[in-house]
Parts: sequence; C-alpha cells; structure tokens
Amino acid sequence: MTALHNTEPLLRAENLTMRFGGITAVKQVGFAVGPGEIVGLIGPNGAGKTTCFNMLTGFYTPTEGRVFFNGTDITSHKPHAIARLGLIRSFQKTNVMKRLTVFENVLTGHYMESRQSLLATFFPGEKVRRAECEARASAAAIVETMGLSRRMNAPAHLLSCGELRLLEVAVALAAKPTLLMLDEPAAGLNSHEAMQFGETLKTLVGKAVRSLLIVEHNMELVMGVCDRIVVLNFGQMLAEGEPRAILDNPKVAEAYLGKAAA
Amino acid sequence: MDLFLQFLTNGLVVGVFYALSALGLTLIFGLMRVVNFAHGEFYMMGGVVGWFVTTYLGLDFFSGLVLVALAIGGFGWLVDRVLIERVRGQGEEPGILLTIGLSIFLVNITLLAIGPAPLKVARAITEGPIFLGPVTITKMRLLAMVIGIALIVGAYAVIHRTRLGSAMRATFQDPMAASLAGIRTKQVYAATFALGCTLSALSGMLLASIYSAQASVGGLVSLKSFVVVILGGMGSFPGAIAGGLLLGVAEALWGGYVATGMVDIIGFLLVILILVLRPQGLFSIRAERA
Amino acid sequence: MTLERNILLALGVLAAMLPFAITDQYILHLAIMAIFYAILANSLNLVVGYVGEFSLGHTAFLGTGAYTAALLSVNAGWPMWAAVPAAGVVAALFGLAIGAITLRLQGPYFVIVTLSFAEVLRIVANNWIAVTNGPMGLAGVGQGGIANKSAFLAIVLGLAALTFYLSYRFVYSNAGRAAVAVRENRYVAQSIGVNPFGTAMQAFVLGAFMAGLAGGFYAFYISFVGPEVFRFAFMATIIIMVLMGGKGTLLGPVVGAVIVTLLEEYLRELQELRLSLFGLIVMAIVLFLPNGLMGFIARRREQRGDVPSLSPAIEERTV
Amino acid sequence: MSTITMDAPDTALGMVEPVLRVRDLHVSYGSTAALHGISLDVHAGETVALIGANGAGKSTTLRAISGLLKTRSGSIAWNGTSIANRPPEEIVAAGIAHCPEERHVWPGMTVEENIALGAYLCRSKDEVRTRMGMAFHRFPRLRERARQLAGTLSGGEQQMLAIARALMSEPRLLMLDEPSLGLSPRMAEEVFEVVRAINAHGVTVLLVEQNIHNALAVASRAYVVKTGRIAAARPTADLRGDPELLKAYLGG
Amino acid sequence: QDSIKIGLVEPLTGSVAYNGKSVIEGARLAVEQINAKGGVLGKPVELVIEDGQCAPANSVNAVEKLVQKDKVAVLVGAFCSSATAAIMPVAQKYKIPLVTGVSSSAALTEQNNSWFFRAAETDALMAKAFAKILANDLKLKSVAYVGVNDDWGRGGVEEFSRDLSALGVKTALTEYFDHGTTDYFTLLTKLRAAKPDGIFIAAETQDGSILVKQLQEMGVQSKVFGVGSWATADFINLTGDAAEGIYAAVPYVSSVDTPRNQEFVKAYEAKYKIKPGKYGAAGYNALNITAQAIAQAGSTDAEAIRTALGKTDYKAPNGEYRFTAKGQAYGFDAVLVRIEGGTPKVVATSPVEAPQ
Ligand SMILES: Nc1ncnc2c1ncn2[C@@H]1O[C@H](COP(=O)(O)OP(=O)(O)OP(=O)(O)O)[C@@H](O)[C@H]1O
Ligand SMILES: Nc1ncnc2c1ncn2[C@@H]1O[C@H](COP(=O)(O)OP(=O)(O)OP(=O)(O)O)[C@@H](O)[C@H]1O
Ligand SMILES: CC(C)C[C@H](N)C(=O)O
Ligand SMILES: [Mg+2]
Ligand SMILES: [Mg+2]
Repeated sequence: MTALHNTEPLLRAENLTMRFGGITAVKQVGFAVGPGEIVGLIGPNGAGKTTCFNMLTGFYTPTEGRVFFNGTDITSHKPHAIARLGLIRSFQKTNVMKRLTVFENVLTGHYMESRQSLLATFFPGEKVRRAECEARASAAAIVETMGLSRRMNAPAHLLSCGELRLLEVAVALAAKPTLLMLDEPAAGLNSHEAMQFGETLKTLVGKAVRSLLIVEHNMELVMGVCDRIVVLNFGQMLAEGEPRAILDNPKVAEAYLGKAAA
Repeated sequence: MDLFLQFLTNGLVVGVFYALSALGLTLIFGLMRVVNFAHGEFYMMGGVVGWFVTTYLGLDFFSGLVLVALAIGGFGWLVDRVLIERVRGQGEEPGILLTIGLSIFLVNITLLAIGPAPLKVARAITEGPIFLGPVTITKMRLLAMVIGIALIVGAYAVIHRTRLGSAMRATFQDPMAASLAGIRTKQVYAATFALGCTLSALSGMLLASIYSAQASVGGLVSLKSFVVVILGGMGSFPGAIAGGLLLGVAEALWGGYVATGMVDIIGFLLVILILVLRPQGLFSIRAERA
Repeated sequence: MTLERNILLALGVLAAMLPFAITDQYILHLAIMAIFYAILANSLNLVVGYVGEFSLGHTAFLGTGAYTAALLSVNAGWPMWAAVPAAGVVAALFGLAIGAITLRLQGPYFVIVTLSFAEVLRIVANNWIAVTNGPMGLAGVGQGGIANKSAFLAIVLGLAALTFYLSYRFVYSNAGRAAVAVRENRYVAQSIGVNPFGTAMQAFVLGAFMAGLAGGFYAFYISFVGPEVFRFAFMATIIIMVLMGGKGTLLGPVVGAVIVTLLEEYLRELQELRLSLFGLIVMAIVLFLPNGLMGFIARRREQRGDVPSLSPAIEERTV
Repeated sequence: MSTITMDAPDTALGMVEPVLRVRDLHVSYGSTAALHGISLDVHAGETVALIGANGAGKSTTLRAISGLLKTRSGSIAWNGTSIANRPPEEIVAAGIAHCPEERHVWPGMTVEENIALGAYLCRSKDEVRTRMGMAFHRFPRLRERARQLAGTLSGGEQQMLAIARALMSEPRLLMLDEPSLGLSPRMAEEVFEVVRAINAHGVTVLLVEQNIHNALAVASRAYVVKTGRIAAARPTADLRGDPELLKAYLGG
Repeated sequence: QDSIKIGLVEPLTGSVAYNGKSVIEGARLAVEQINAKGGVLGKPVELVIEDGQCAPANSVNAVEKLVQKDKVAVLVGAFCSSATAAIMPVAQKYKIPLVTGVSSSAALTEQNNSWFFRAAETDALMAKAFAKILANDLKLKSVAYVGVNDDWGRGGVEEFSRDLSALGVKTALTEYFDHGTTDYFTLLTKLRAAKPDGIFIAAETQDGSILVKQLQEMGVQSKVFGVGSWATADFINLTGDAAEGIYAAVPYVSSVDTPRNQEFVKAYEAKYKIKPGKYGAAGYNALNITAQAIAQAGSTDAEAIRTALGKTDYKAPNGEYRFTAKGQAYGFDAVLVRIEGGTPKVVATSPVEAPQ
C-alpha cells in the first residue's frame, strides 16, 4: 500500500468530457500531476483549459470522466469540498474581494486553517486566539513573498491589473494548497515581472505547495518552470511531454506557437 | 365546464393586466436592475393624473392617456437624472432605500394633495357585457387587453429590434464598454427609466378606468409586479407575459375551486416553487461562468 | 474592530443606566422601542451586511417569534422568561427551513423569494383562524405578568446585550470572515474552502434566532400580535434602519434604529406632512450619505488616512 | 465629425503637428493621484507603445484620453481640439477607439450583437454588415461562435471579441490596452498582424503592451511610464538593442 | 392647563386612511361646535390627533405619546378592531377612558375592560336589527355571503348568515376576499353559478364600489345588500348606476329626516362640502359623548369621567346613545336604505337594542 501511495499521482483526470449544448469544449482528456511536479497545461484559445480547471475543482460537473485527488474520487464534489482536500485554484478572470484590503484578502484565505466549532465561535478560548495570531503572521509573510507589502493595507479595488493577479495567487497560497492550480497567473505582468514571478513559483514547490498545475500563455515562463507540459487543442489532447519536446513538436508549433517557434 | 371556461377567461384577462402592470418593472428592475419599490406609485400616479386630466381638464380618455404618458414619462426622466443617477453602480441597496423613500413620499404627497378617497376615471367606451357562449367579458376589458398586448409587443420590439434597445442592454450589462462604443449611457438610463415609468402610468390609468384610482393602491401593485417579473425571469418580456398569465390563471383557478379568501398566497407559492425548480425564473438564461 | 467593540460597550453601559435615570414613561417607551428595533436591525444586518444577500422576508422571523410567544402565553400560560427563548428557537427553526430554500438563490431572486415567504406566513396567519385567531390577532399576551416599563427596559437591554455579543463574536470570527468572503466574491470563497451555502445559513439562522427573540419580546411588550407583524411596512422600517445606519457594521444598525425611532416619533408634530417628510429624509440620506452614517464616518476617517475609494465611473461589476 | 487638419508630406516626425498631444496630465482616483504629469505626442500614422511596470499608470493614461476618467489638470488635444474631460461618447465619435483592459464584453449578448454594437455610431446598415464581415474574417473563431453569449466565451475568445469590437468603429486612433492578454502566442501574433495591417491603412495606434517583444516589434516609438510619469521616450530600435536598459525601465 | 385634551388615534395613512379621515372630519366638527358654545368646564376642547395606521404597534406608540406627553383626558380610537384591541390594555394600565366610534368586533366588549366604551354598532346588533326585515321584505330564499377577509368582514358575514339562517334563508355561498382586491370576476363567476336571491356584502367604499360595479358587468341580477360605508356620496359616485337599487344596513345615513340630523348634515356639508357618512357621524358622536361625559364628571379626573361615560345619555343625530355595563352602546337607530336615483332612501329604521 505504502509503495503504491508513492507512485500514485496527486491528481489524475480520466477521460474528461464537457459539453455545453452543442459545443463539446473538452473531449476525453486525461492527464496526471505527480507529487513535487510542476505541470503546464497549454493550448490555443478556447482549447478547453479553463474548462478543465473548472471540472477538476468542481465548478463544472464533467459530462463524462472522473477526477481523482490523492486517491479519492472527487468527481462532482462541491468546489469548497475539493478545496478542503487541498486542491486550490485561481481564476482566469480576476477574482478578488475588492472591498477588503490586500491583507484582509490574504487573511481570509486562511479560512480552512482557522475553522472552528460553533461553540468556539461564540466562546473563543486561548486556542482560537493563538490560531488567529498565527494566521495573521502567515498572511503578512505571504503578502511579503508575493511582493505586495507596499500595498498591504490598500483596499483591493485600488490595485492595478497586474497587482491583482499577484494578490490572487497570494490568497490561493494562504489556503495552504497541496496542489495549486493557477489559471494564467502572469497575464498582465510584463515580461520582466513574469520571469520574477516564475522564480517565486519555483521556490514555492516543495515548501509551500506539493505540486503545481499552471495554465499560461507566456511561453518563457512556462518553459522556464514546468517539468512537464500537457497540450490541448480543440478540447482534445494534442501532446504531452518535457518542455523541450513540446517546443519541438511541429503540431504544437502549428496549432499554438505560431511562427515564433519556427 | 362552463365555469371552468369562465375562470380561465377571467384568469387570462387578469393575467394580461398583471403582465401590463409589471411591464414597467420589467424594464426598470428586470433590465436596469433597479429594485424599484416606487413602481406601484408610478402606476398609482397614472390613475390619479388620469383622473385629474379627465375630470378637471375635461379631456377624453385617449387624449388623457397620451397626456399621462408624457407627464409621468417626464417625471420618470427627472427622477432618474436627479435621484437614481446619483446611486448608480453602488449595488442594489442604495437603490432599494432610495425607492422606498420615494414611494413613501409619493404616496403621502398624493394623499395630501387629493386625499385618500378612491377616484373614478372616465371610461374609454361605454361599458357593457359581451357574451361569448358561456363566457362573459366586458368591452372595456377587451379594449384594455388589446392595448395591453400592443404595449407589451411594442416594448419587446423596442428592446430587441431597435438600436436604442441594443444600446439599453449594452449599457446595463457594462456601462463602461457601452460609453466606449459611443452610447450616451446617461441618456439611455434616463430614457429607460422614463419608458418604464410611462408604461407603469399607462397601465395605471387603463386599469383605474376599470377599477378605480386611489393613492394607496401602489403597494399591492408593486408586490404583484415583482412576483410577475421574477416568475418570468429578470428582464424577459416573454417571461413577463408568461409570468402574468400564469399568476392570473393560477389565482382564478384557486379562487374558483378552492377559496377566494387567500388567493394572494398563490403568487408567492408559485414564486417559491418555480425558483426551487428553476433558480433563474422561467425565461431567463445565465451568461456567467467561472 | 476594538473601536466598534468599545463604542458598543460604552453604549451598553449607558443604556444600562437608563432604567434608573428615566422616570418619564413616554421616554422609557421610546427607549424600549429603539432598543427593540436595534436588535431587529442588527439581526437583519447579519444577513444583508455579512452574507450580502438582501432579505426582504425578515419579518417572517419576527412574526413567527411573536406568534410563538403569544400562543405559548395565551394558550399555555408560559411566562415571559420561557416564552421568549422559545420564540427565538422556533424562529431559528423557521430560519433553517426557509434558508434551505432561499439561500440557493442570489440577487434579485433571493430578494423576492424571501419576501414571498414572509407574505405566505402573513396570509397563513390571517386565515388560520383556529390557531392564530386570524385577523383578530392574539390579545392579552403576558397578562398578569410584568407591567412595569423599567422592567421591560431591563429585559430588552438584556436581550440586546446577548444578541450583540453573539453578533460581535460571529462577525469577528473566522466564520464571519467566511461570510464576508461569500458576500464579496462567491468564486474566491469557494476556492478557499468556504461553503457558501453553509456559511450563509449560519448567519441566516443566527439572524432568524435574534429576530425571533425580538418578536417574542414584542408580543409581551405590546401584549398583542396580529398578522401585520409580517407586513412589508415593518420590513421597510427595518431596512431603512440598517441602510441608514450603515450595513456591514455592528454600530450602524444601532444608530439607524435610534434615529428612525426618534424621527418617526418627533415627526408626529407635523401631522399630515409627517410621512412625506420622512420619505424625503430617507431619500436625502441615500443621496448624501450613500453608505449610511457609519459609512460616512468610516470614509471621513479613511480620507484623513488618505485611503481613497473607487470612483463609481469605472467600478467593476463583480459578475 | 472632427476635421482633418493636415495631411502633411512625410517629413521628420518632430516637424509635424501630432494628432494626439497630451501635456502635463494629472489624474487621480478619488484623492490618490495616479498620474503626475504625463506628456506625450502621437503622430498621424504612427504606432506608439506605452510600457512600464505594474501599476505605473499606463491604463490610467488611456482612460483619461478616452474620457473614462476626468483629468485634474493638463491638456489632451486631438487634431488640435481639446478633448480633455469630454464624455467618452463624444471622443469615440471624434474617431478615437479604446479597447479597455479586461475585455469588458457584454456578457448577456451574443458575439454577433457585441460586434455589431461596436459600430453603434455608424448608421448605415450595409456599412455595418461589411465591417462585420471584415471582423469575422480577421477572427474566424468568432464566426464559429457568432450566436454564443459572450459571457460564456473563453478568456482569449473574449479578448478577440473586444478587439474586433473596437475595430468596428473604424477609428482614426486606436488605443489598445494589453491586446495580447490571454491570447496564445500564435493568436497574439495574428493580432499584431492585424494591428500592422490597420496601421498600414493609416490608422494611428497607441498601444499598452506587457509582452515587450511584441510591443517593440510593432511600435516605432515607446514611452516608458514609471509611477505616473514619463521616464523615457525612445525609438523602439534603441530599446530592442539594449536589454539592460529595458530591465531598468520595467523593473518597477 | 387652559384646554381639555382629547386624544384621537385613527389611520391617516395606509389602506383605510380614507375612512379614518372621515372620522376625523366628524370629530373636528364636534369640537368646533362644542368650543363655539364655550367648551367644556369653561375650557376649550383640544383634539390631539395621531396616526395609528390601523396597526397595533403604531397605535400603541401613538397612545403612549398621547397619554405620557400630551396628557390627554380621554382617548378615542383606534378604528380597526385589532388596533383597538391592542390599545385597550394600555388605556386600562394608565386608567384613561377609551371610546371607540368604529371598532365593531364583538370580542372587544367581552374583555372585562371597564375603561372601554364602544359608541358603535356590532355586527351582531346590526344583523339582529335587520335580518327579519331583509328576509321578509326582500323575500329572500337563499343568500350568498361575501365579506372582506378581516375581522370585521368575517364578523358581518357570520352574524348575518346566522340570523338569516335562523329565519330559514339558505346559504348559497360564503366567500371572502382580501382588502384591495381589484378583480372580482372569479368570485362573481362562482356567485352567479350559485344563483342566490340575495347577496350580502361586507365591504368598505373602495372594495365595495368595485365589487358592485363588477356585479353589474357580470350581469348578476340578484338583490344586493350589505354593511359598510355604502350610503355615502362617494360610494354612489364611484359605483355609478350599478348602485341603483342596492340596500345597505348602516348605523347612520345623512338622509334621515329628523331635525337633529338635518342640522348636523347642514353643518357638516357647510364645512366639508360633502354629506356625512357612517364614519363622519361616528367621529362626531364619539367626540360629543366624550365631551358630554367630561362635563358631567365636572373634572378631568379619569375615574369621574369613566363613571359619567357609563351614565351617558347622548342625543345624537341618529338617536340616543347609552352604554351597557360592558360598555356597549345601544338606543341609537340603525337604518336600512335603498339607493334610488343616486340618493339613499330610508327603507326601515330600527333602534339598536341592548344585547342580552
Ligand atoms: N458555458 C458555456 N457555454 C458554451 N460554451 C462554453 C461555455 N463555457 C465554455 N465554452 C466554450 O468552451 C470552449 C473552451 O473554453 P475554455 O474557457 O476552457 O478555453 P481556454 O482553453 O481556457 O481558452 P483561453 O486560453 O482563451 O482562456 C470555448 O470555445 C468556449 O467558448
Ligand atoms: N479603479 C481604480 N481606483 C483607484 N486606483 C486605481 C484604480 N485603477 C488603478 N489605480 C491605481 O492607479 C495606478 C495606476 O494604475 P494603472 O491601472 O494605470 O496601471 P498600469 O500601468 O495599467 O498597470 P498594469 O500593468 O498592472 O495594468 C496604480 O497605482 C493603481 O493602484
Ligand atoms: C374598516 C373596518 C374593517 C373597520 C371595522 N369596523 C373594524 O372594526 O375593524
Ligand atoms: Mg482559459
Ligand atoms: Mg493596466
């Protein structure tokens, strides 16, 4: 059993299919993310990457297929139930709590760590107080890591587009993910910032998070951080492999990279 | 069977009236997303001003109707520019509070001006029953139905077939993008609000000539109109018609076969039931994804 | 956080001295009503301000509480100390049942479906004559019990202390933060493990419980309960209090309740003009203090601290 | 419609009156200032890029030009006429299109309706139809999804839609705020092809772009924005050749 | 203190404000006349009017204010029976006499509240007074009962149907409708199918006028009689020719041909440009009864006023008012009218007797 546990991937998707009315957005997609891995999910616009994310994290119920996380079948679980297992995601369309400050956003991210009984809510004891202190300290540290300390107490609606992307990642980190899934986290960062961000990501894996699944169109970033890459096209698997191999794959170049790769 | 037919007819007539009185709200609440608690008061003002212009200015019903449409439309325009404009884009709550205040003000200022008595609005045509087989209906009701259906179809056409209609929908869905497309959003808001008020007032006068006008009728009209709009699905005209007819017929059948004593419960039970089954109402679609 | 707590504590201490300080029965009555409304507004605020969904059916809980207390008192002779907590519990159960249906909906749909529940209950109360005595209502609640205004003031203060303690704890707990997360952005909330339905339900039931307590108190204090406790007019008053004071703060509803109670009372002098003026004042408050009085104060503090706010022109709608 | 002031012969850029002239622009959100005196010129037929770190004020500059934000002080002149603090509707009508950050498509309308409304100010139905044909030609993906509600499109599809919509007004100055955001590398390239093509047809382009390679490839000049000020104005050729310089500008 | 204050709690806003206003008109007229004659105990009478909105809580608030702040000697109100029921314990607690000229629920006088006096008919008393006349003169074999769905409407329907049934009149149908209903076609469809000889309706002006109009639109031919403020100018104006021939049982009608009534009608018309109706008279009477009791008591002492109220003998435009031990008025005349040519013609008069 223990031996098997080691080889068992953290996340495994089998045969995922998603149809919206007449449109099949994702068709029979299967891939896995192993412990300690950084996997990239790429593909042309509308290929079905975000839809995959939504199926993996319970925001959509797959028309067909199954999802396993840490050995449990999480297909069609509720999003929050999946999050509680340690599978945390960010969104492609910027989603933050706009009226809260950066710090409050990140503090709220610690929800799962600070969960408590109803009794403790109304009659908090020493334990609750200590947990609260720890959460605050951790929140401050995460804001720091993401390079947002300058904006610590600014309400989120004051941030620029790029800063918001960083804040989203910070909130996701606060939830202490086992597997972190990021949907275009570097969109809105300039080339230079994106590379810095990539470095940060690499330092996270193994420490703050076990594995990383990342959707991103910034090829420099993807090639720089990913151990393995999965390519979707028109909802179907197009290729899978090491970054170098993907770069050299003519089908990927044709469908996705365009002339730049040539 | 004859009874059933008569109930059904009653229900359909009242259903059209419900749809008609909810029409203004479909624009203002359904499309513009202003939770307008003063809707019933615009309806009420339609009746009261209608009474005033037919009784004191001696206008006939139809000229009165036109004058009422203009007057309340203009008033609605002002309300939007002076009041609603200031709380736009701040979420639902300020609008709710504002229109509750407006509704309290309008009812009571009307009470002050004309008193609480029910008022009689001149009728468009002479009254008299028409017998269609076993079913009785009156000429005035038929006329009101025809006008009502015409207004509903007209409003639908404006929203879905005209440039102004597209501009309205764009403005309510994303005002920033709309202004970048060259749409004069402030004007569009005001025009929509005015149009909604006009429709409310028209139905108010039309129905006041069948029933009667009174300063305090607004509350019930607001409540039922909200029910109709929600039943049909926010912002959907076919939905408003379906919601109105559904409500009318359900009430008629319940009143007919169970008891008239608590017919008002039907609308609310329907809302609860339908929203449990279809959380976006009958005719509305969601365009939102994670 | 601590500022709000300290102000609340100070207010509580001040209020606790009221029964000794005031002998004028009329002022005592106003004080009791204001505190009663503060409890009610606070309970609605838990839903409106912290779950972020606008409930128009809060009178459902006020009403079930009031009817529970009245029935227990009139039919079974329960004393106030037993009937009022029972009212809270029954209202909380109703909260659970109604919440199970309504909290699946959002936005305008939630607004209208909660209103529908209150109306259904009103119509039932009006027609189920065998139990509720229909439109005639239940008279003589708590007869032979407490009749002294100072005693009622002490009781309502006790209830206020309890309910504000509970709200304070809830709002500043992890659960309260989760509720705010749901209010601010459902997607984010879910993705960090918050169950939007469960969290909203907690706040909803807590609010229902507190409204039920208020209803139970109301039944004993007025000694009469009729179907109009479910009416929208009641609801409108509570909404005005919450929004005027400023939703999403604990202090706001208290301020709103006191102001509206006094306003309604002192506008009496104006006779017929009273409600027209009241409507105008409500509108003026929205226009000039769009976030309520507390929001206004917060903004003033913010401006001094130079934290600006979003200009509405390009504020984004969180879809 | 605004008047065309000049069609001066191709002389050195500095000699000709710019079509867009921004001087000492100050803009704030509420009480915090975001721009502290931006000055820039865009000449007819040029493609100019605004680059800079996160939160530097690039988007704010575009918003002020298109009328979404009121200016505190400073001037914005379009073909010699001041357009500062005019409402966005008028500015669009004068020939300036702004494709905003974050797409802002109308979620409850179909792709087709979104595109058609981009030409709201064009009253000729035939003309709108030709322009729509053009849009679908540029973005075939959108033709496939013509009847889909825009809110359900993928991120990149929405981005294409936003660009297509901005082009529908056939502006004389096109302002694009991060057009490649969320686009696949291939799609981004295609979009820049479109930008080049439009530019070749005489449309002036003002571009905010995070993908520096693309930005520098398509633009002839670039302004570097740093905390609400213009830190440098360079021909893109200079910047392309000097990665260190670039790094210094973009580091934030 | 230079005036004697009487507190009046009536609905000035809300759905029954229309009727509440009439009560106030009557009361104002009474006060004007009293003060013109030098007031009471040598001081002018002052009315303090509060809006109770016919809601229990608001009425209680109003009473608290009237008693504590204005220190009124007597309370008059609060129109709807439910609101009156809510303020009765307050009046008792503060030991202030409470007179109502309107609230008609029989239960009110059964609460052993010795501070409460009802200067109005109850539904039971009206039914007893007219059931026989209706059954015999209109030759009714079956009657359909329709009432507004509140305590008053339900009370009226119950009392009339009980008394008429006792006389052998069959009940064809009983239906209630909610206040503010505008469309009665469904109800009337059922009613038409039940084919009654007569239709009893308990409804106020707004509901009643629409209902009667729609009766005509539906082509229902049965005889209509009802209780409520029907014999008023407003009602007849709103109802138009559909009002022709209907009967109404009311405690007061302006066309009663007694000198005292004619004098009242003249004064009322002079002041308000409209003939008094049931509620105008109720306000007028309640105020006169109160003022008279204060004069009798010789002081504003509450106990003394209560005793004096118990001994009331007031000559009203519509007969004489006395109170039973429980505080129920009797001795005044109720009338049955028929609307002919746009005016209510008195068909029968019957003194309201003290209930056993
Ligand atoms: N609710 C829906 N209804 C209809 N079609 C949908 C819906 N959701 C997604 N789609 C379609 O499914 C396809 C896949 O969308 P998805 O968002 O997964 O793409 P993506 O790979 O994330 O693309 P991008 O890189 O542009 O973000 C798109 O063509 C989109 O239009
Ligand atoms: N809606 C807003 N309300 C208040 N402040 C804002 C708002 N939008 C931006 N700001 C502030 O204005 C400054 C400039 O923002 P702007 O969006 O123009 O930056 P940007 O250069 O476009 O950055 P990015 O590359 O991240 O999009 C930032 O400091 C930001 O915090
Ligand atoms: C308006 C009516 C319902 C008032 C009624 N007479 C009552 O006692 O309540
Ligand atoms: Mg995507
Ligand atoms: Mg930007």
